[in-house]
Amino acid sequence: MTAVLAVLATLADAADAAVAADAAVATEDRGFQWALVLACWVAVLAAVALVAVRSAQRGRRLARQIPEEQRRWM
Amino acid sequence: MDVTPRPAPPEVPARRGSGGRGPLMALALVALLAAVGFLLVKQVGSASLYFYNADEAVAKRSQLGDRRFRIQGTYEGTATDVAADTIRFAIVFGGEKVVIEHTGSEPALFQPGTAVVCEGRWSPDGRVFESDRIEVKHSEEYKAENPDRVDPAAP
Amino acid sequence: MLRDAALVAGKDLRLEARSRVALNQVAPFALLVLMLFAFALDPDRGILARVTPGLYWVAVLFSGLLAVQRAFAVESTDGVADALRLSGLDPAGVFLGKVAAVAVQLLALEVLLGLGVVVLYGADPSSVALLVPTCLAATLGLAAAGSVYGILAAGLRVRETLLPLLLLPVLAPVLIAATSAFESALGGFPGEGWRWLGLLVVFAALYTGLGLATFGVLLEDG
Amino acid sequence: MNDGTSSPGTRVLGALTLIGMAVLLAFALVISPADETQEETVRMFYVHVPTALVAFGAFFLTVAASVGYLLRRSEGWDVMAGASAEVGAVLLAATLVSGMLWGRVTWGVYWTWDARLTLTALLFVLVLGYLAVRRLPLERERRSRLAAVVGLLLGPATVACHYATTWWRTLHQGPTITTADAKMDGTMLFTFFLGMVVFGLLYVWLLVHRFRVLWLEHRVEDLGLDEAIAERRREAVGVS
Repeated sequence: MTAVLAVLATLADAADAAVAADAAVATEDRGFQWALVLACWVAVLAAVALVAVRSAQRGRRLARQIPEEQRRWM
Repeated sequence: MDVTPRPAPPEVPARRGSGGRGPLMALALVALLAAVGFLLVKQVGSASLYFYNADEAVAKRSQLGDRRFRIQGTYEGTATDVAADTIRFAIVFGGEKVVIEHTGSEPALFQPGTAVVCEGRWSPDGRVFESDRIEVKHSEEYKAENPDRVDPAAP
Repeated sequence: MLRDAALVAGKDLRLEARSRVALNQVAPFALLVLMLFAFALDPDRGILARVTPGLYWVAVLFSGLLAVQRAFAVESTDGVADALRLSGLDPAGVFLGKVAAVAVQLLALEVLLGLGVVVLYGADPSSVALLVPTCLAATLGLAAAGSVYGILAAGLRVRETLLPLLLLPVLAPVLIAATSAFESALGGFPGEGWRWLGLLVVFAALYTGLGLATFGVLLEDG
Repeated sequence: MNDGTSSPGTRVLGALTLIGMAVLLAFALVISPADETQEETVRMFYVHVPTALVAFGAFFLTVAASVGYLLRRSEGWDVMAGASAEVGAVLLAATLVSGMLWGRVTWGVYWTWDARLTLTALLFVLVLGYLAVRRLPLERERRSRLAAVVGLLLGPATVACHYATTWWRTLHQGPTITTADAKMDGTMLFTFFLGMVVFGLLYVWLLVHRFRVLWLEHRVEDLGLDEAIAERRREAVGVS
């Protein structure tokens, strides 16, 4: 256990430098984060749009086969 | 087996349509709800364990042996390099501190103060936990970032 | 209802006893699955020992799927389903009978696979107190869910592909819970196993309840 | 005059949804602040959580409509159950995709087998199975009956999925928005509620359209059947 504590003491000594390094990495990562965020939104909205458009096309094709009076409720 | 048609008992209502379905449906719903409720009571707090907390992992060290499992705790202090792609750091949970030796890459959000889940096993001597996968278990709290603190070097 | 169940279960088991399809085809298939796993993972004895519970239940699941398909193929061919419906038997009784027949076959299969696992993989079945109730609860869950979906898919042209699609995700909790219970039983830390057993019991109760309530609807016109 | 599945009502709903989506995008991507620890990736929260919750709601409507069908045996309930499950499946797929990307950057992994993720995957497969049953080439009344029974099962799966983070230990974080106190910054909270409203509107809009498409499919089926019967009659008359 003492060995562990000794190791931890050394760890603590190195703290400041590492925090500075971490902050630098974090700011560099922003571009990557934005890319993922945009990819996420684009993927979701594109998928929904695709489903909506295909659904509308199918609806139009089906509606043509049905006489007007049967779908007056729409 | 005798499958010749026999007259239905008169008290049995017709099987078709909405009549006679009511009691059975109610039974189904009650069964579903009861089962879900039982599940809730049974499982709350007990857990099918995705991970052990650091203190549990220490308490069960001999029982776990060289089994692979996941361990959870808050990353404290800073990591030091002990080999080419191996780092050593400590996690804390429930008053117990566990030293992790991790080989491999770390996720982007791996920073002091975050809760992490490490996957691996106790080393043969039981002193350190040898991990080869770190997952950051971030909290469910969201705070607006303070621009002054995050980017102190900005002009 | 219970008398009807006994009638149906007796009929199915008698059919099985005479045709021996489970004995001659499903059981060899199950053992074959065990052997294939051993071939695939052979070089590392450690791996085989660690994953024994998972392999065991995957083998049970796949051969159980065959047993369910078989149990309901029997109904859909010779118009037995119509006969059952016309006979005035209680649908809940028919369901229970089906579950009982499938469960008996599954239990026989599990004993066989258990022997295979002990002999081929070197598993240690000493913690019987947890293993046996786990098997019973898991079997009841498998049989109940299998019967609900079996009658649903029976007689459809696409049943061979539809039944696994519907049944396997539903049975995933059974696989997870039974595997975990076995893991803790074989690994010598049965404490956690009992919680998983609880989950298996919940699952079995859920599907038995669902089957009792909806079998009439599913049976209505085949 | 009306050549598709839209009506004045759905056009208004659609316009509201699109405007709302634009406002939501502005709030989610520009106006709302970055998070202290997660930084910009928190912007995936506003698509991930609302789609998940709306999808769960959609499956509950499927369950309710399935019960309704089993009790009343009316076509409306059946079509409602199917339409809701279809839209819910799309939203749940969106949840999975956004969750994987979000997990990659915050947890460090795309996927892990904790209770929440496992149950979500199972729920998705269950819904696919349900939709497969709805596509069976069967006589409609029987198909609807089978679908309704399969649809009932989405209920427990959805409940378990929703409460997975509370019932089990998971890598996935627990609920942020609870009635007691929301552990969230004000603008972020508003953006989240806006997201709920917008994805809710999107769901209702798509639901109405899918309902009508499925309804039309049934009418076309009937039409085909009527024509076949009429033809058969003509043949019979011609022979005799």
